[in-house]
Amino acid sequence: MKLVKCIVQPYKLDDVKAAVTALNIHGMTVSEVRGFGRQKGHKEVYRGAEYTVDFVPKVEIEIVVADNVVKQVIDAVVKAARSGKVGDGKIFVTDVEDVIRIRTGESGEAAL
Amino acid sequence: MKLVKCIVQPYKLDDVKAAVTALNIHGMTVSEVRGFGRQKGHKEVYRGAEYTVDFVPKVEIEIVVADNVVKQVIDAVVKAARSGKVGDGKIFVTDVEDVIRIRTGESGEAAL
Amino acid sequence: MKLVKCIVQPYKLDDVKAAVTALNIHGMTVSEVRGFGRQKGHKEVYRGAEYTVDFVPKVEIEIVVADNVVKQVIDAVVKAARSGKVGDGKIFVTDVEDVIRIRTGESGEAAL
Amino acid sequence: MKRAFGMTSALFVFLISAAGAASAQDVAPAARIDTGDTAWILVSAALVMLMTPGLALFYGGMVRRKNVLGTIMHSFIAIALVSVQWILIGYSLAFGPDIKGIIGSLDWAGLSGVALTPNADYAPTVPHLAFMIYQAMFAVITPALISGAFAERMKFSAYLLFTLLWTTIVYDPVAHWVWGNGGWLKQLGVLDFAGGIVVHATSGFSALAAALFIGKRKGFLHEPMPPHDLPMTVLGAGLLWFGWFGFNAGSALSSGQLATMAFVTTHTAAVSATLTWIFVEWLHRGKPTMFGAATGSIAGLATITPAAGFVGPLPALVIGIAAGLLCYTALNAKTRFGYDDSLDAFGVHGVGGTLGTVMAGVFASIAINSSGANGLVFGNPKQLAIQAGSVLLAASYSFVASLVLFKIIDSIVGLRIDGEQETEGLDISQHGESGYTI
Amino acid sequence: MKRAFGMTSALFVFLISAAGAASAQDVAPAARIDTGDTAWILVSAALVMLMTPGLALFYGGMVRRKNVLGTIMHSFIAIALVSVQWILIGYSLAFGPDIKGIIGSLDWAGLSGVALTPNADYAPTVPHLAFMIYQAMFAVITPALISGAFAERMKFSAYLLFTLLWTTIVYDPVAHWVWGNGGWLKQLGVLDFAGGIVVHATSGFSALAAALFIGKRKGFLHEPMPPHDLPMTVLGAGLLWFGWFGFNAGSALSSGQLATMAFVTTHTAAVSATLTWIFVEWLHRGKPTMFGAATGSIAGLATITPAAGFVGPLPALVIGIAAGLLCYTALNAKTRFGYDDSLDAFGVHGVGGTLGTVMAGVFASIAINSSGANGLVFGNPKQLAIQAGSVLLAASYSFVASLVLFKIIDSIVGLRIDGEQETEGLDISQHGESGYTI
Amino acid sequence: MKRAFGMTSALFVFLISAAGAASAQDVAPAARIDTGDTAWILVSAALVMLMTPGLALFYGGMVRRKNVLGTIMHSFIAIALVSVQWILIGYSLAFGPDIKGIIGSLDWAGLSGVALTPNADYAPTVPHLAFMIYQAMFAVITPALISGAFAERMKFSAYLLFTLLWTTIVYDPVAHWVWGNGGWLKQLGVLDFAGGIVVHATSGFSALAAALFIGKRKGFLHEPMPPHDLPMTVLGAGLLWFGWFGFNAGSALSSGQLATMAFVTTHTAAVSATLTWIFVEWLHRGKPTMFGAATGSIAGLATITPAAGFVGPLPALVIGIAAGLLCYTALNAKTRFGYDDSLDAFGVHGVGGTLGTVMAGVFASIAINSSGANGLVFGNPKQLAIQAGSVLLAASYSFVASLVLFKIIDSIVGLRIDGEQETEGLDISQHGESGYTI
Ligand SMILES: Nc1ncnc2c1ncn2[C@@H]1O[C@H](COP(=O)(O)OP(=O)(O)O)[C@@H](O)[C@H]1O
Ligand SMILES: Nc1ncnc2c1ncn2[C@@H]1O[C@H](COP(=O)(O)OP(=O)(O)O)[C@@H](O)[C@H]1O
Ligand SMILES: Nc1ncnc2c1ncn2[C@@H]1O[C@H](COP(=O)(O)OP(=O)(O)O)[C@@H](O)[C@H]1O
Repeated sequence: MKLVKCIVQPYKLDDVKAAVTALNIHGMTVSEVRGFGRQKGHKEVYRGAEYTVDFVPKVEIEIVVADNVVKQVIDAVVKAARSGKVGDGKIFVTDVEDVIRIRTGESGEAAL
Repeated sequence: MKLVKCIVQPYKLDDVKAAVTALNIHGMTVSEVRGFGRQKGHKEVYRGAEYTVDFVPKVEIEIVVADNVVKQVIDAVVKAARSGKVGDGKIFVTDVEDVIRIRTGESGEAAL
Repeated sequence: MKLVKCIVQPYKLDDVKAAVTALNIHGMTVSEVRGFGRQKGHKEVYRGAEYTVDFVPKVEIEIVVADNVVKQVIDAVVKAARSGKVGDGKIFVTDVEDVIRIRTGESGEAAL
Repeated sequence: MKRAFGMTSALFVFLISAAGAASAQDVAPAARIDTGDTAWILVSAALVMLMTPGLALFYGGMVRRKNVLGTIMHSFIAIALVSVQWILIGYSLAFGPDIKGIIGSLDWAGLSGVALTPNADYAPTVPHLAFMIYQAMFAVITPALISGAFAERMKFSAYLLFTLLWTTIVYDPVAHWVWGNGGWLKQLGVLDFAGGIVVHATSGFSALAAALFIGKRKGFLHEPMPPHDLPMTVLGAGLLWFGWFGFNAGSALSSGQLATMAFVTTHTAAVSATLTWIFVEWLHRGKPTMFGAATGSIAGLATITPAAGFVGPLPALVIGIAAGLLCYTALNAKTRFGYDDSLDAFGVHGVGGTLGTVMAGVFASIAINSSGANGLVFGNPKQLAIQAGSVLLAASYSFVASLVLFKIIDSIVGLRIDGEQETEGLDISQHGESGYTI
Repeated sequence: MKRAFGMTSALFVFLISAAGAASAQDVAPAARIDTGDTAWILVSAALVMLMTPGLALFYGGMVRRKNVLGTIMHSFIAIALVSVQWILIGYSLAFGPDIKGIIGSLDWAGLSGVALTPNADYAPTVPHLAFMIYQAMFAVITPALISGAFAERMKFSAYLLFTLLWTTIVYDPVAHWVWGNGGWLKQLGVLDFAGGIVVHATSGFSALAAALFIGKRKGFLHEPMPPHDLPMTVLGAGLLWFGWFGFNAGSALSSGQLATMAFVTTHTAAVSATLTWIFVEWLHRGKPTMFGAATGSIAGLATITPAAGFVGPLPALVIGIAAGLLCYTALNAKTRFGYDDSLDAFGVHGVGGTLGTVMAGVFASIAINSSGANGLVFGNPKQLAIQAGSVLLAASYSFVASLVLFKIIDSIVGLRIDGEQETEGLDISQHGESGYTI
Repeated sequence: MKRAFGMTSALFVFLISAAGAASAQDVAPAARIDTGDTAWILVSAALVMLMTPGLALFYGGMVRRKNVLGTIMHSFIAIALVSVQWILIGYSLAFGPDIKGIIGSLDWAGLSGVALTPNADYAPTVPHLAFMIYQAMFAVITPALISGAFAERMKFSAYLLFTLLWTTIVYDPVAHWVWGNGGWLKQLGVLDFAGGIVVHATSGFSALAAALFIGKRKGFLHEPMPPHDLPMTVLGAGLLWFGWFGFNAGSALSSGQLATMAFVTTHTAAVSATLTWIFVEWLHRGKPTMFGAATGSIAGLATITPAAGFVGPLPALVIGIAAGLLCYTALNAKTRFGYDDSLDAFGVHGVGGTLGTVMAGVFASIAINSSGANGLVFGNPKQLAIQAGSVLLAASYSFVASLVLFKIIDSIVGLRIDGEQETEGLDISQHGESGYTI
């Protein structure tokens, strides 16, 4: 199994979720993150003090899927999350050795 | 070494921590996440507008452990986090190539 | 490619960012986490009730880099994040099989 | 919708009569109304009204995020529910023509006959309706205080039912006994300047009944349940303190010397209780907390309430210190008894209100308020007995009546939300909304 | 900086004359000033001032985190901008010597001739300047109410321009028509105790114009846009409610019976609207919400505003129920029409203000306020016609004038921020700051 | 606990005498008390009390999350600590029988002889105790203002010690010089209507001393330290503004023309300063900020304070503009000097208070306040000299005395928390609690 870790624009979360569930994948874990990359941040001024904020808000979506659907998932996410502007984000694919469903103790793909 | 990534119900955090430390493992990293899966979300209404919230709050617990204790850790977590209800969560196991302790520069299992 | 996952003291974030960008690596993803380890937590009292808080605030910095620079990145992070005190944090290195840049669809090192 | 429309039409019958009453009012001479006194009572009514939103924040900050709206709602909806009850029957039950010293008659139901001319028995220099609305704000906040005891686990429908019944069978009668013209405790000569018995003892002991009856929160003493937003709690404390000047000094029902003395003693007790609290906490726990300071200030304010217009500034200072010591002890002892008075409604208001009522019997002086009485230190131990007896009685009545109410309501709609709803929180389970977005 | 210094010097010319005027004031006898009435008006002015920060929080909690400061700023800056306009010309336009019933002259510009002695036409027992500053607070909050309609998407420069022009060509004239000495609607005998027409109908219908003209927020009905901090909204509602006592009861412009009646009816309508709202919501949506209760209270307060000093308590109770029913329906119908009145400025203030003005024509009674009139239920259908006609006219004028203003401003500076800025949020794009840190 | 009990018994000695004093009070005729004036002073006292919780939020929102409670605590505990000192000795030192124009005697310690009858020297139409409690609120907020300078790094024990000593050796004497009957600056004819010297200059220059003495925060100018919750800061500003009407208009010590004028000038300066600030910021930084608007309003309010009852509305408008320009410049220059006045207590209150005191010497007019004086523009340059001299002197005294106090306290308990505690934050290190849960 693979962990498909997608870092996308926050306002794209719903679209990505829709695209992934459309593939009959009904599980993902999301967290709020801050990204640093090509996309430029902005300047903030508080009374005298000026700060440049290089970190921009992103959401990280972790989806663990069976090897055979990785490709489809990636394509679906790319399609849903793309706006064409710098900052659209990245997808990282890593290997997952095992998955356990806590409720049942099932493991492997059965646990997904 | 392995990274044991556990997604559990927020109110189970303390129990999981206790179970893991009972195995003499004294390190973990926790973050607040939102999960989507079989567990159903709920409906919210704000003035006229209705939203269905499919994401439910979860905590993600990352524990890096030596290969030989992975099994015990998983069992301990499953036992501690299980309520038997849909939404108890998942455990993902991935391989970790190296670990470094920043304070000392030690690496490998010694750094755990 | 490798995912270099660094858990460091929150106030070290800017230093780490500077150190990494100095290596011409212009991308990372950061999230707020809570850590449990050797570093001791503290006691809090609310009216009658006493709690011991073992989780201390940390930031997790995820940096995906090409294999050949992993070593430099680790050294840079260790140097920047070290204060010598317990709680400086850890670095976990895991393998990344593929990276996709959502904006362009590029994959592999080209996507970094 | 039908129901609401029903209410509407039902009310139309009142209208003409109401307007009639009003016209009757206008004929009467307004000569005796003092603009300064009236301004002070109206301001005080507004200040006391603000206390309930203040309480909403004070309590709201103490609970877990998932319960913030449900907790705030307890106070907010009490403003609406109790005010309507007050206008329709409550004011008449509490202050209307006396029936055997026990309760007011329903002659003033729907405010009929409650005029714009002063009622000499209650406040001779302000419109009777000003006194009515000022008192309404007291009726509103009292049941809201109780909600601290069953925070994070009560069904909303049960809460509404309880509040409506409680204000009718506990607050209104007790208010009549102590403040109502002809009330039997008033006849007895009990001193309760602004509600140590009527507001704090009744709500505090009902809170104790609630905590015992409804049981502990899931995970109590096992999971940590720290306040989710203490700055919100401090803001609430600040608004409560501010409003309390209207609560206590406004109870002089006129602007001048008595209002001034009540204002001064109120502030004095609040500050000495606050200081006492943090120093005791410092000695006992090693660190003085902001939460402690806020709690101490409310303890001091609750405690001085019955005595505010009867004692001088230095006695008030002492009463504040006593409040800090006793309420601090009560809160810290609580865990030993192991009941879950979640936001310490009993520990602060029950204990403080009782202490203050007794203290009024110790330090009251006719030199301060000629319409009051002398207390123990001025050679009148009898007053102390009256005070202690009265508060004991009102507290017992409130405790028992509340237990009965809880039993009844529990059997009708069920008092407590189920375990899953408790895990989910009041906001989503009871109200279908969340306090915050990430 | 130049500009600012320019303003400074420019103002120096006024100074001596101003002081002159002042001295003129001092000579005049102050005999007729009543300390109680003056205390009440000053307190009321402070209370109404607090409503605008209250509104800032009420609205601020409803938007997304990224827009919290920009939303709060809309209200906050209105205090500054409109107050300055009011002192320089606004007060004179609204209340100055009448020109054909349409507008006040500029004779009182820069407050020249606005003395510390009472102005018998407006408030015979308080300093004229007290009346001026009290009215200033009304002028301030009115345009701020509109900002709910175009929340999260308007350019700040456009907002400033709109507010300045709107208060000058909409608020000031309408205030003159209804309240100004010689104002033609006043002559006509319209009843608007505290601003159902002048404040709520004008802002509400201008809000509708705004929502229609500026268009929907990006992602409206597609992305979820829940309020980011409802406790903040509840706090805002609490402060608004508190301030509303100054808004309505203060409009008696004296302390006594009329202020008392307005105070009582205000609270009564607020509570009955709140109860009505949650029960209707409960029946309609299955759950009563805290957000609904807060919204209902504001709907009740807005609706009773024009009637507060003309009706009795029970009619006020009915008006509150009507407000709850109608405003609830308006908010829920909104989505069907599909325009984006983001924070329901029209649904609450436009609908409520209009309903209340009409209701005053139904329930008003000279038995309550001899300087008022009888309404429908007291045998005077004519008053109902006057009320309906006046509010219709003021609403239409506000709607049209606002559309014109938006068109003009849009062509000058552009009304709306671009898509990327909208994604980024007002706080960063318009103000270069963030409301919170993680 | 012992300590607390000790205090209790210690206080009992006072009691009888206190009651005695009180009875003495009652005999005296209360004829001269005006209900309207008294209502206004009591309301004003409540308003000024609310300013300190308001300040707690104003400052609390500006710091980092980990310091929110410690920062709020600085203001909150000042209410308690200073009020107790005020009752026991402070009021007597500031307003008691004069000793050589320098200080009040201790004859009024423990409020003995401070009666419910008016004190003709201070406020002839309200109870003396009302004047006392109103002044108490001024004493409370002044040291709290200083806390902005050493935010996020001072030891709590050191803060308590400093506040107690500072209020006793700085605030009380300076208050006596300027406002005390027989105070030497008062004799000199200095004008300070509501505390430009006594409150803002003293606290502002002590804040400068604090910033210089305690040193920069760890990571200052290296790590970003943005405000953690600006809506909280705006709420604080709103409450401060609201309370300021009591602060300035209440200083008329009566309800009527003077109170009205002070109310109007206060609001006028606040709004013109706010507008000035955002326009200057817009020109200088490219964007107008909400934080800037809030800061500007407080700068305007602080600056008008000494002049509020001596100048007319248009001069107030100019004073507000000057406040906006000068304070803005001060805040932006700060970083160049590189000291860390963390929340700009000096930049706003030191600069504003001084500017306002001087401005009073420019624009004051006996036409506005016959018991005042004419300023420069009315042909009396001497007044300007008196104002400048007085504020310079009070500022210098405050600066030096504060340095001495810091030196002493630093050597006794240590002024500053250590590096690790600073990293951890005040909330956990000093109070063992956290402001928020995740
Ligand atoms: N090397 C990296 N490691 C981890 N996260 C990265 C890396 N590079 C980019 N990211 C994440 O992807 C986001 C988008 O990257 P960015 O370079 O801004 O735009 P784009 O992907 O369109 O070129 C960043 O905000 C960051 O969160
Ligand atoms: N394929 C997946 N990838 C990532 N996270 C998942 C996946 N499936 C489930 N999860 C996480 O596990 C949580 C529990 O899963 P769920 O299906 O709701 O219950 P259960 O695990 O008991 O069947 C989800 O809320 C989500 O956070
Ligand atoms: N086994 C582990 N798995 C995951 N995270 C860990 C582990 N051990 C430590 N950590 C993270 O590293 C942080 C620092 O570790 P700690 O033991 O406190 O200090 P040090 O690394 O200096 O020995 C912890 O707060 C936690 O977030």
